[in-house]
Amino acid sequence: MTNFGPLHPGAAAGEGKLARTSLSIAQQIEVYRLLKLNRLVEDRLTNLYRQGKVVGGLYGSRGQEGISIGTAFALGPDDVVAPLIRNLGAMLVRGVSPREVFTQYMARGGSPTGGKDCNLHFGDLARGLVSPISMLGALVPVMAGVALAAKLQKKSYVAMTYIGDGGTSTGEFHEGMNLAAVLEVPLIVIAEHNGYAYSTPTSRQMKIKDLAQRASAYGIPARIVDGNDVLAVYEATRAMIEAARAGGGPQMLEVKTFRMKGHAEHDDAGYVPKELFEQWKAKDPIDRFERHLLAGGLATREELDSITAKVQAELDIEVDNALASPMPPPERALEGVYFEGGDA
Amino acid sequence: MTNFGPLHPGAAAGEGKLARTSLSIAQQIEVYRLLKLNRLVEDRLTNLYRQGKVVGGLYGSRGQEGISIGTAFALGPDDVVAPLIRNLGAMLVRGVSPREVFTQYMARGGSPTGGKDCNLHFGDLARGLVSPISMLGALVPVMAGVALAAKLQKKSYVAMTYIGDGGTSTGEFHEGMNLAAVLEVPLIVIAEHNGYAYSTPTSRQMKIKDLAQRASAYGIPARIVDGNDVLAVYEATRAMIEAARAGGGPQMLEVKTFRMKGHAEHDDAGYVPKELFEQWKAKDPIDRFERHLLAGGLATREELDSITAKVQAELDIEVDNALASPMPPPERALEGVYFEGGDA
Amino acid sequence: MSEITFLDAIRQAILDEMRADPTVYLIGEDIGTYGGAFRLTAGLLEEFGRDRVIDTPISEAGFVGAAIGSAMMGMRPVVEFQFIDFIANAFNMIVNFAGTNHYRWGQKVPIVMRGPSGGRVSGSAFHSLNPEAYFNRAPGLKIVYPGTVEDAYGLMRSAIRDENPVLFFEHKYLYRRIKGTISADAAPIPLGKARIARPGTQLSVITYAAMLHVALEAAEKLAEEGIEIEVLDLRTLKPLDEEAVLATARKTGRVIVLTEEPTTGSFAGEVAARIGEKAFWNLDAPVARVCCIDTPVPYSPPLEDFYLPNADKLIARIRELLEA
Amino acid sequence: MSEITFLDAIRQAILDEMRADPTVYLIGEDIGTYGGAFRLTAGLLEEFGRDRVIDTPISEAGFVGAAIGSAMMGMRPVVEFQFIDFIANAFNMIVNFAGTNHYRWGQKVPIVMRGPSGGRVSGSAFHSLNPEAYFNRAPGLKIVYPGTVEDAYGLMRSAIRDENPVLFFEHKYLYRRIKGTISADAAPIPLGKARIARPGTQLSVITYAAMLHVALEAAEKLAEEGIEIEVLDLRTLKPLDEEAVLATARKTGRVIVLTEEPTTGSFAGEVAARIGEKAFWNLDAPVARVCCIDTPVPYSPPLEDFYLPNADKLIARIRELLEA
Ligand SMILES: Cc1ncc(C[n+]2csc(CCOP(=O)(O)OP(=O)(O)O)c2C)c(N)n1
Ligand SMILES: Cc1ncc(C[n+]2csc(CCOP(=O)(O)OP(=O)(O)O)c2C)c(N)n1
Ligand SMILES: [Mg+2]
Ligand SMILES: [Mg+2]
Repeated sequence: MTNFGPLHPGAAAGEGKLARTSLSIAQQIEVYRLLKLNRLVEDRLTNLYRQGKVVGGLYGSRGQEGISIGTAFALGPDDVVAPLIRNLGAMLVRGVSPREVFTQYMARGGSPTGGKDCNLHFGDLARGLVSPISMLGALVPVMAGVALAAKLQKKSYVAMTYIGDGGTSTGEFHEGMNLAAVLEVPLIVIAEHNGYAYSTPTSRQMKIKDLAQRASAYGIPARIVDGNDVLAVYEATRAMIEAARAGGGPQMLEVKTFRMKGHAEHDDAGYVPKELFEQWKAKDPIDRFERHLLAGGLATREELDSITAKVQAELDIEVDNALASPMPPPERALEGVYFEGGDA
Repeated sequence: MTNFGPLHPGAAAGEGKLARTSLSIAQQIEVYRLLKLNRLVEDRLTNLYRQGKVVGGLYGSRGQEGISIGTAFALGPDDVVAPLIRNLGAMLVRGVSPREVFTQYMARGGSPTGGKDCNLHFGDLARGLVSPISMLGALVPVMAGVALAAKLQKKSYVAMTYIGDGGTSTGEFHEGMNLAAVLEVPLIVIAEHNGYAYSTPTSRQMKIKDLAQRASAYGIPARIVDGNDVLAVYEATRAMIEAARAGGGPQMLEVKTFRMKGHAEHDDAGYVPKELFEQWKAKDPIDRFERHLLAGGLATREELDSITAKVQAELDIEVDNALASPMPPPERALEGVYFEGGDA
Repeated sequence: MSEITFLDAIRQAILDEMRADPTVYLIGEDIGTYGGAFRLTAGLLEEFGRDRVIDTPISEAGFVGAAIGSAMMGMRPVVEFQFIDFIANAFNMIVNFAGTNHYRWGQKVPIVMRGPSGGRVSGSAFHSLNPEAYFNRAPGLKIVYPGTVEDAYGLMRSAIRDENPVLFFEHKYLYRRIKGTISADAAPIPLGKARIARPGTQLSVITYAAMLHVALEAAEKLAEEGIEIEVLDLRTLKPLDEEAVLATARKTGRVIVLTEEPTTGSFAGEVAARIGEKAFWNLDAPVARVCCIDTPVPYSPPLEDFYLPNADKLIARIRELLEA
Repeated sequence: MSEITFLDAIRQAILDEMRADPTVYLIGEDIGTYGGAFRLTAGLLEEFGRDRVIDTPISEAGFVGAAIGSAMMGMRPVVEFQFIDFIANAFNMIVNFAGTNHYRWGQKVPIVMRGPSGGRVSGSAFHSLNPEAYFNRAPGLKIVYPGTVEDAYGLMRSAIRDENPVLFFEHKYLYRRIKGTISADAAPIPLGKARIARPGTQLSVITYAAMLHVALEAAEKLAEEGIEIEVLDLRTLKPLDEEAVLATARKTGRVIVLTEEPTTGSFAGEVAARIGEKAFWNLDAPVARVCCIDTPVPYSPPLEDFYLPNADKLIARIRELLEA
């Protein structure tokens, strides 16, 4: 039932040549832009955080951008995805603008939630985005339900969500995975194995080496890929989405990666052996993809630099816009507990 | 890590010769007495239920007695076990008297809970018995905690509990199993695969064939045995208890069996194909054990009959005693919400 | 029109909504093949098939979560808890996910969560729960708790049509003990509206569900002595029909809130607190709570009788307040 | 003696109990290596080792259950929820297992469940919870919610020594904002006893935790006008110190219950209902609740400020009641 392979060669190492891809050059260039956008938006947020402009905590995905981008890039327009707090990239792929992100993190009135909720806690079904709650694991049953709706409505969209190594220990993950398997719904679960749950190494969260082993308890097909190879992630996700769309039921993809910062900006990750950071720095997904593009002659240095420059220019504007935007009116706190409208 | 075998030959079939055993003849005779006691107590309860003497529902274990008896018989005096509602046999092995069971089911004042709780919902740590709550799955983390205490206290007792096929789909089962694995505590979980969760066949509860596959998600060693072979159950449990006691961490034993009645006395099990009942009747654990004793010349027909007669005589008395015993005084309802005593 | 039971009325309401709206579906344990532990969904699998009557594994958080996800995509799930006590296992999903979703990001979650609740059936601590107070504090939820056959029918239809997460509690003691008739053209009954079950002038008993019948029984008896008790049936507990609550309090000046739950932390406390704050100047006596004792639900009949309110206990308290 | 923070006081109490009693151990997420999200358990792993400071996987029901099991076997676990909001995932274990165990079969479960609670830190809906009302209804539990450094220390020591399941909430806004001194011979403070934080004659504000400081601030301001407010700090919410509650109500005849939670279904409602029933004849004005609005906790500061009670809102209500 469960099939852990074929393991992409890079899976263990997370280095070397990237996977073969079906993406056109133009698409790969777009992937590059998204990767850069993901990282640079987070760099801006880090600056804003240090300037005390971010309200509350700041959570980043440095080193894991290839996962958010590669997985979401494989989705179709009608598919629905529920990103976690480290999946900014998935939101960017679905068309979330930097302004939305900056205003959310700065609690502005013009943010997607109007200041009601924080950071990446927002969604928009028009763009196929579901918002998380903080309780880890909860999105798995909920997205199984999104997938169930597709099945009941006889529509072809699939549901996708993410779970960290830590999150796979929650009861809701278990109930959601098992239910999705029994109901045979088109759910794709991306399990990000990044070595830590806050300060807790995977070894203290579970006695198994691969998150994919969790899937065997449900009879859900699982595969493992190098999470720092955006192309491998994309191809594996695409295959799973196709399988799910074709009626193959839920699929689980384990991506091996590493969290290159602390749990959040306030956490200096002193508990992480320095060597690990060095080892994984060499596997940076963006650097590797850049090398792939240049080595393959898919893009020139100049082209890539101009992409980055464009992104930076956009972010200059969006940061200023966000900073200039007002806080919400206090009375808004009263609005929206119930849906008051008529049948909608 | 997970090791599903060696599968006892009888495991699939649940028929034929019983497993070799390390039990003495005297012990095997005692096992026989307990098996009979288990079944006959339940027969008496069924009669009492039909006479309207049982307060609330009645849950039986017909066809599964070999599991409760075989597993609990392998426990040491200091070990702690948490039976579920179908594990009357385990309680009898731990010294629970028929009178305790009858008074519980009839809500009498002299019952172990004094009328506060129902059926087999009672415990007594002096006899190494923990009471369940109705919510399935809850006992797994709790018994993991009992096992954790043994580890922290550097004592050699182990903890054992049961879970049905249905119960393995609960989040609490998952959290408890994973935590037990990570903390490497001496917990033995007996997974009773009896084909149904109430009216729901295993096929609609999970997409896996063996409950043992659940264990692979935790890196917990698992084995499968024929649950209708009391000796196989005993030997497998004993081995797992030894492994756990020796520091081998949690163990899971899947026992293949079949629920020979409805979910409870009120349920006629109309949803169960008649053939299944016939097939499994031939595998009745008590009949098989009886054949084993007689064929092996371990006991004579007369000896076995006199054991049964003794049990019946005891039950005649205990049923009458229970029927004659009073209901609790109403004001008792106020007592015991908190432990009021001093440091105990 | 023939008489039907409280249980039949709920089934009928679900049936009528399923026939009227293809997005309505049922999900829960043993609701299909078996028709539910109380046979409330009997026959529905046969009419609507497995896509609309879904038997699930034992995973309350799992299927409540799935119901939430499907509701966001345009479905109208009706979730059954085999016994409402098991709602505890879905607490996070209900309170944190369903309850806050619309407030946090504007996405509605039309879902009904229903199941057999309440005691007086020797169900002991885990098959007798009245969960209203556990959920009343959670913003974004609605709570419905009918006490008559007509309300069970009309309120269930409204609950299914509501755009918000609705907890619909069904007192199992009433399932087959009360009967009524539902006219072919019976309309949905709006959520959020209490009902004067019996008009009176001297004292108001505010209650709902099974206790409604205890209140009516007491009022009946006292009427023989010429004591006129008003009985207000809340029907919807959240949002509370404060207007109706304050109106009856102001009218009689004496109020007892009668509920089947431990007194401490009870839903009755919320009702009493509102009256005490907003109708204070109209009160001629303290607002009293007649609830259960502060213990888990005990099993043995003498203990459970002691635990539960009944007409005699209520009458005794009424007399005290009338003398006040 | 040097001043220590509210957070330090809790750590000190745990440390003192761990040194005094080898059966006391800690279990939760990131409490060992990391010392806890708020560093409350920093240094304890180093002193007591991994057997007594246990880092767990993310499984609240799992480790609460394990704590319960170990407590039955003679251990005294102190469970940390990284944020108290995650207690929702252990609701069944706490309410149904820990809460009912002693009543059902006589087996005590001495366990403390603690964690950072409360808002005013822009934590939004899932990092700002005040869960007291969700658990007040559950028989068998105790609930402690300190508001001063001294109480945090003394009540935590008593909570760990208590033979029953105790929920110990720590308002994170106070963690590093208030200071105090703990004498070397500081004794445990008994659970179940409220404390008059400020004596007064004209109106009583009954409160606890962070709101205690809002009440004292308001009382301070009003004192300048010669208005004497009594402030009662409940400290233990369950079992409630009814005697102290009724005493202050009878003394001043005017009461406001001030809590940081939505008004509907609030713990404040329980307190108000008891006063309204048992001190009615001593009241000169309605018992008022000053709580939050009935919404999830909003994130943006202007919204959260609107959501939360504060001294000005309290003073406004006090004036209304004094004019009554
Ligand atoms: C049910 C629950 N318990 C605790 C937390 C607190 N918490 C937030 S993130 C986190 C670690 C998550 O680790 P992992 O799932 O591996 O995701 P990662 O941060 O590595 O991306 C924890 C414990 C939570 N959000 N939900
Ligand atoms: C959390 C929870 N949900 C629902 C139930 C209701 N219930 C009681 S027994 C049962 C079926 C259990 O099946 P299984 O675990 O296979 O045990 P078996 O009855 O076959 O021994 C169900 C659904 C419950 N007890 N707990
Ligand atoms: Mg991780
Ligand atoms: Mg079963």
